[in-house]
Amino acid sequence: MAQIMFWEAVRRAHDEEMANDPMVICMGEDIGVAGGTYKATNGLYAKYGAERVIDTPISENGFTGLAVGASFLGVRPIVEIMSVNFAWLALDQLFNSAAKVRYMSGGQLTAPVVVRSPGGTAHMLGAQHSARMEKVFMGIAGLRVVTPSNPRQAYGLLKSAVRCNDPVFINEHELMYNMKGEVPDNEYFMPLEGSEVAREGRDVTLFGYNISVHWCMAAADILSKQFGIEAEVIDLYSLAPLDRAGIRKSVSKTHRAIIVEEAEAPVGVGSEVMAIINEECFFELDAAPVRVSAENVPIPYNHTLEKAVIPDANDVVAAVRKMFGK
Amino acid sequence: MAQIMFWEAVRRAHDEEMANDPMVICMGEDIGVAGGTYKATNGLYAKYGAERVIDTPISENGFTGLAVGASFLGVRPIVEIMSVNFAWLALDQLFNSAAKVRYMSGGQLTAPVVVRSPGGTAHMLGAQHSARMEKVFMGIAGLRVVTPSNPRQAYGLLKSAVRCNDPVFINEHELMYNMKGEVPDNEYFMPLEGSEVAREGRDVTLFGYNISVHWCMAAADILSKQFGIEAEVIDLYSLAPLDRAGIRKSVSKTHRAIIVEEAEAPVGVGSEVMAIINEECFFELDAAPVRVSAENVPIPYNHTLEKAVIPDANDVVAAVRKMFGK
Amino acid sequence: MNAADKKRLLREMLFARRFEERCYEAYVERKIGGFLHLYPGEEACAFGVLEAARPGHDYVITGYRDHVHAIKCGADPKEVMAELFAKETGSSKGRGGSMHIFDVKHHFMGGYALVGGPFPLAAGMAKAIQLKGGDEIAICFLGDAANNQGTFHESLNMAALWKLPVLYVCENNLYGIGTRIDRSTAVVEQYKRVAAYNIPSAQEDGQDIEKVFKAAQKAVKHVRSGKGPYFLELMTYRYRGHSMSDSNAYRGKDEERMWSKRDPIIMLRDRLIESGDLTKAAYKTMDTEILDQIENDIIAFAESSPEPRVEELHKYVFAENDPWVKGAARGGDK
Amino acid sequence: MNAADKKRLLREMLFARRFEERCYEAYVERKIGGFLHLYPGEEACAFGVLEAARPGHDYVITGYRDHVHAIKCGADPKEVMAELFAKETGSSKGRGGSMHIFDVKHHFMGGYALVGGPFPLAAGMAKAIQLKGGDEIAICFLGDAANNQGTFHESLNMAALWKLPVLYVCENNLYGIGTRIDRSTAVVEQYKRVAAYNIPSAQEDGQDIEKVFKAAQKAVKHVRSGKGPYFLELMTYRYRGHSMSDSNAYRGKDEERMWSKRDPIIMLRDRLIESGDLTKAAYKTMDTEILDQIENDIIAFAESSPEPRVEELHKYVFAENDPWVKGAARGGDK
Ligand SMILES: Cc1ncc(C[n+]2csc(CCOP(=O)(O)OP(=O)(O)O)c2C)c(N)n1
Ligand SMILES: Cc1ncc(C[n+]2csc(CCOP(=O)(O)OP(=O)(O)O)c2C)c(N)n1
Ligand SMILES: [Mg+2]
Ligand SMILES: [Mg+2]
Repeated sequence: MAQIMFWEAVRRAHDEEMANDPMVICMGEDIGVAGGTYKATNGLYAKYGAERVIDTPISENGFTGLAVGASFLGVRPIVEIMSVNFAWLALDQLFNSAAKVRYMSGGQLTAPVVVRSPGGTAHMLGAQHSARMEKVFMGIAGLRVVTPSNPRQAYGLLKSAVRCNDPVFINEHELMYNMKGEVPDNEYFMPLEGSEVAREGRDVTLFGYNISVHWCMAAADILSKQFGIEAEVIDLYSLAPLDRAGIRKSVSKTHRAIIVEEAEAPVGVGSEVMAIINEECFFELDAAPVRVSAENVPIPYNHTLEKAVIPDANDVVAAVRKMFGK
Repeated sequence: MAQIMFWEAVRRAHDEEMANDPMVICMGEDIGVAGGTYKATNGLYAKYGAERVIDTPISENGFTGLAVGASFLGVRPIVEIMSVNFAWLALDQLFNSAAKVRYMSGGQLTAPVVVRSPGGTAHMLGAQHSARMEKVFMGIAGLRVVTPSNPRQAYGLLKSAVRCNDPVFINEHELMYNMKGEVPDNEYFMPLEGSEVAREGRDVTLFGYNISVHWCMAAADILSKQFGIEAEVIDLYSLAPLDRAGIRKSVSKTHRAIIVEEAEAPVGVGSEVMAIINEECFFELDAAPVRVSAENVPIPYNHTLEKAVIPDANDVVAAVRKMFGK
Repeated sequence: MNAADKKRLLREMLFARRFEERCYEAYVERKIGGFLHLYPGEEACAFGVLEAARPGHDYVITGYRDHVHAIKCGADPKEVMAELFAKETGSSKGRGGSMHIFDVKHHFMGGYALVGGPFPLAAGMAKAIQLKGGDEIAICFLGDAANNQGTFHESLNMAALWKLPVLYVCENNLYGIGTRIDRSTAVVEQYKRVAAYNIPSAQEDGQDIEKVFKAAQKAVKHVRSGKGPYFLELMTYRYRGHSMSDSNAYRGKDEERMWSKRDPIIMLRDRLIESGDLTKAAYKTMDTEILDQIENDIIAFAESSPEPRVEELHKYVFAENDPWVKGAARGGDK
Repeated sequence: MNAADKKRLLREMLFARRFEERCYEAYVERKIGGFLHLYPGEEACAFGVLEAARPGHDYVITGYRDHVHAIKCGADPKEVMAELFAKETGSSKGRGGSMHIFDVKHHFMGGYALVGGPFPLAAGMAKAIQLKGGDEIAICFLGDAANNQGTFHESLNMAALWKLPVLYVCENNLYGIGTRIDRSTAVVEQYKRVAAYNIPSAQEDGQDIEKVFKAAQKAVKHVRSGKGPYFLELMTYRYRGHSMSDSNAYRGKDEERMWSKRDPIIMLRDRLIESGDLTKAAYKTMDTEILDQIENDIIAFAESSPEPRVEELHKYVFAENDPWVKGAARGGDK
């Protein structure tokens, strides 16, 4: 198994799927000649040509809709939205067209389109470039939402998403493209639904996804070493649908749950996982479940403020300590 | 106090605010000459003229942004988005511009714009005309979201929204415009934050908002008469921010909570209220809180299916009975 | 277009007219629900254009006013009516309704309810055709008011930029619901707007099917030959309100009368009678046959068909048993 | 424009150039964070247009490449730099950053980071002006690639329809990040696209401030006289990458060299020297003064200013103590 960077894993999945099927294309702003802002399509323009690696105008709703229309005829477009903040402009085509067409056509038409985009708050990008939109995507019937936390998932999920017959949104993260991790040398597909146990533990479950898995892992380390608390970390890489069975299983074991999300709390992953816990295993709980979320403000430019908005491993540790009265 | 229809209440609020302040204008598709799809602006074109009652092109993001820009200079636009489904197209300007501009300008610029729109599933309008988007609006820092359940609230909230210096989204309902209710004869402003006790009870709290308040009230009636269960009904007319104190107070009294929402469950009002209950008064609970939500499917045209998707009073009764084992 | 073609088209248009009128009645009888947008007055647009194209082969997409386009593409009118009646036998299995007729086997790729939504979808289908190297074209019918939507601008730019084989047909009936075109649109001549994308275009009388056919032939030829998109504006009029809830209060009776004199069906009928290719009696018979067919065949089918089963409520949300969704991870290093 | 004006403008442009160059350094030193988009090469656009308008009075709005526009409107460069340094004394109190400079008291209505976002906002400000009856105009600066966004189409249509007093200035620097205009846009001459809205327009050399000034005078006069919107396309070039992370790898060195020969500052300087209104020595002094001012005055201020306080994190989300938000319901029947 090779250690590669997150962007390399995404690039490799693109490359393999494009080599495998001439109907796989990719499109987005500056993904062709320039190779993509985060290099996820680097070199593909030279390899597959302008017909299949398409630099688009700045027309997010338009090119997303164009990809959806192409997918009606069996093309498998991978759309990159340069930053998730621009996806606000494309929700019409993604939700109204892609997510609904199978249902409203009585199963005749499907939109096997993949849209991937870096979400999350990076570094001092300000209010209009720091949205965390996963919660918006995961509330829409007919759309799958996955969010890889490491290069292996990024590779394996994109591979499956391209082949799946449903529209899939892949929520990546600007701060994670240079993160290294092991990716199988052989071709590898990850199931689009499910969750992964990132670390086993018995005392409390930390639920994370995407970047917050890393905060959870760091926190679990500190908790084990400094406080003798063994935290289980569940990686909710599929946000729609969420893995109810996986959530139930872990909470039934640890009896305590903390959900860690990068986004502001209202109607987010945290509240949804909490609701699922309440529905699935309320009487297993030994403590009130807790959300560790961002402050509910537009993201400030100033980095001190920005850091105060977004949670980190210390916030997770503090939440667990509070729960245990330690 | 006069009994008037919901649309008349909205119309009256428009009329009074436009008479009071020449900077109040309204705009939207077919709101002028035609008086609005649901008559919310009926007669205003004749009274205030084309400069202030503006029929717009079909350009949702454009005219929403135009209203936001006008609000920068002290104009107080009331934008009607004919159906909330079209608001997907306008989220960019509503969220990226209106909701964030105060923060990112360090308080220099504000966007006192009101956007009102009928959300909800009406009658056989199909997947693209039946969205319930309240959960999308309420996750955005900087935007207020209110949702009236009766003509008095519709009137009093719109009046306050027009004068408030923050952007406000008002979520109305297509099926409620002809609903009658008492509205004060004198001018009346409702606070934009808070909740109302629609019915007092001691055994269980039913949380509703907008149309689901009526399902809760009908259910409470049945529960009282047929099962001797006294349900308290809380009307969460403010969705952003939600009234944490009001939620805590009621649950601390009844120790049981059911949240009734018209939308599909994932990341919705139900999950958020459940999270708040977990955070505010977990140990007051005698039973796991329950969500009564729509099925997680695009809305089908066929009415039998449609009814199967959207909850009603019977579903609320069934959920309460299950909770009480009756 | 020879006389036989014209007679066939007359019959098709008359059928469409009667079909839509019967929908109106069924709506009043509450057999049809939701929003219902009817096509009477505009028939020459769909029939003229699609006659010049290859319906069933070319990919067609439109808005919510979609029954007639579907039928001309090859959709079984029984299934279309059953869809309106919300039945399992409907084109979209009762899930779509009037605004969402689909008949993918005849390449009718759907009616969509968001104004402006089909613009990029059509460009996308054209991109797929181009990629696959087929000789189909994509045809997108939409209204005049839809052209103010941002998707129009974005899609036409991309279509021109990449020379996509897509024909945009603007059915200009002068209104978007109750708003007259000059009250919403700075440049009312729609075919002039597309110069902004360097897309060739034409404006034509949308009430005269022969003229529409000719203009469409030229347009289709352009697009099919690989020269890129084309924009055809057809001047037309809808007789009824925008949808069933609209009374047309916003437009003058004079205007309505003027347009009713230019009825596409009457005009073609009279021409055929004048040329001796049709008798009044034959026309009458044709009409009776159509009315019978609609009643005995189509309505009867729709009425007697079963509703979808509630147990199948969750069908069609996602692909069934998609191998990439569940099950163990595949592949990877051993 | 007399010699004194020209000399003042030369100084202003040179100041802007040095200011931006110093930003570059500060970014490398990690004093400035986030995305940083610089203006060198394009100075004649902002200065030429705003010189012909009434900065501080007219309402100006633009994208993320916004420092220079703010300064020409009257923003204190110290506050702009402090904003970039993320300080409480910054124009936007350290909350906005480079892409979100605001100086509302000078009617600089902000920099926005979503491409195409300011189009409708500018039309809205113009609507407000029209409603209030003021003699201000709204001026919207945006790039060439932004014109492919749907908001362009929607906003220009409304602006034309309602004759709004808004001037759209297209700073056409031939690229949207790394994509050359002809690879994203079917009609590359932007001033021609607006015929689709019946908006008068012109294209002008954006490197020659005298030409820009003249063209802008005409444009401003048109808009201010109540005749509706105007669209001015200025052909220009950015010397640096799109933002700090861009190396310009996608464009040829020849092209870069060609444009650097048409530098707006050098061209004006040489003209003034030629006409005897400026000496080389005076220019040098001017430059030294500017560099001193930037270092001793501006950077020093930004460096020494305090950061925002974390306790004030929630300030500016909502209006403070707005009477309509909390408290008992008011009014109603007693
Ligand atoms: C995005 C969106 N905005 C608004 C509407 C409401 N609406 C439905 S049809 C229509 C008018 C469309 O007019 P036009 O494009 O001319 O088509 P016509 O109905 O005349 O055939 C409007 C405003 C909608 N369905 N979708
Ligand atoms: C809605 C949106 N899409 C994409 C981007 C990313 N982006 C930022 S600037 C830019 C290019 C804009 O080019 P142009 O309008 O010509 O302005 P210039 O930078 O050349 O001044 C792009 C694609 C964005 N900020 N917003
Ligand atoms: Mg029309
Ligand atoms: Mg540019």
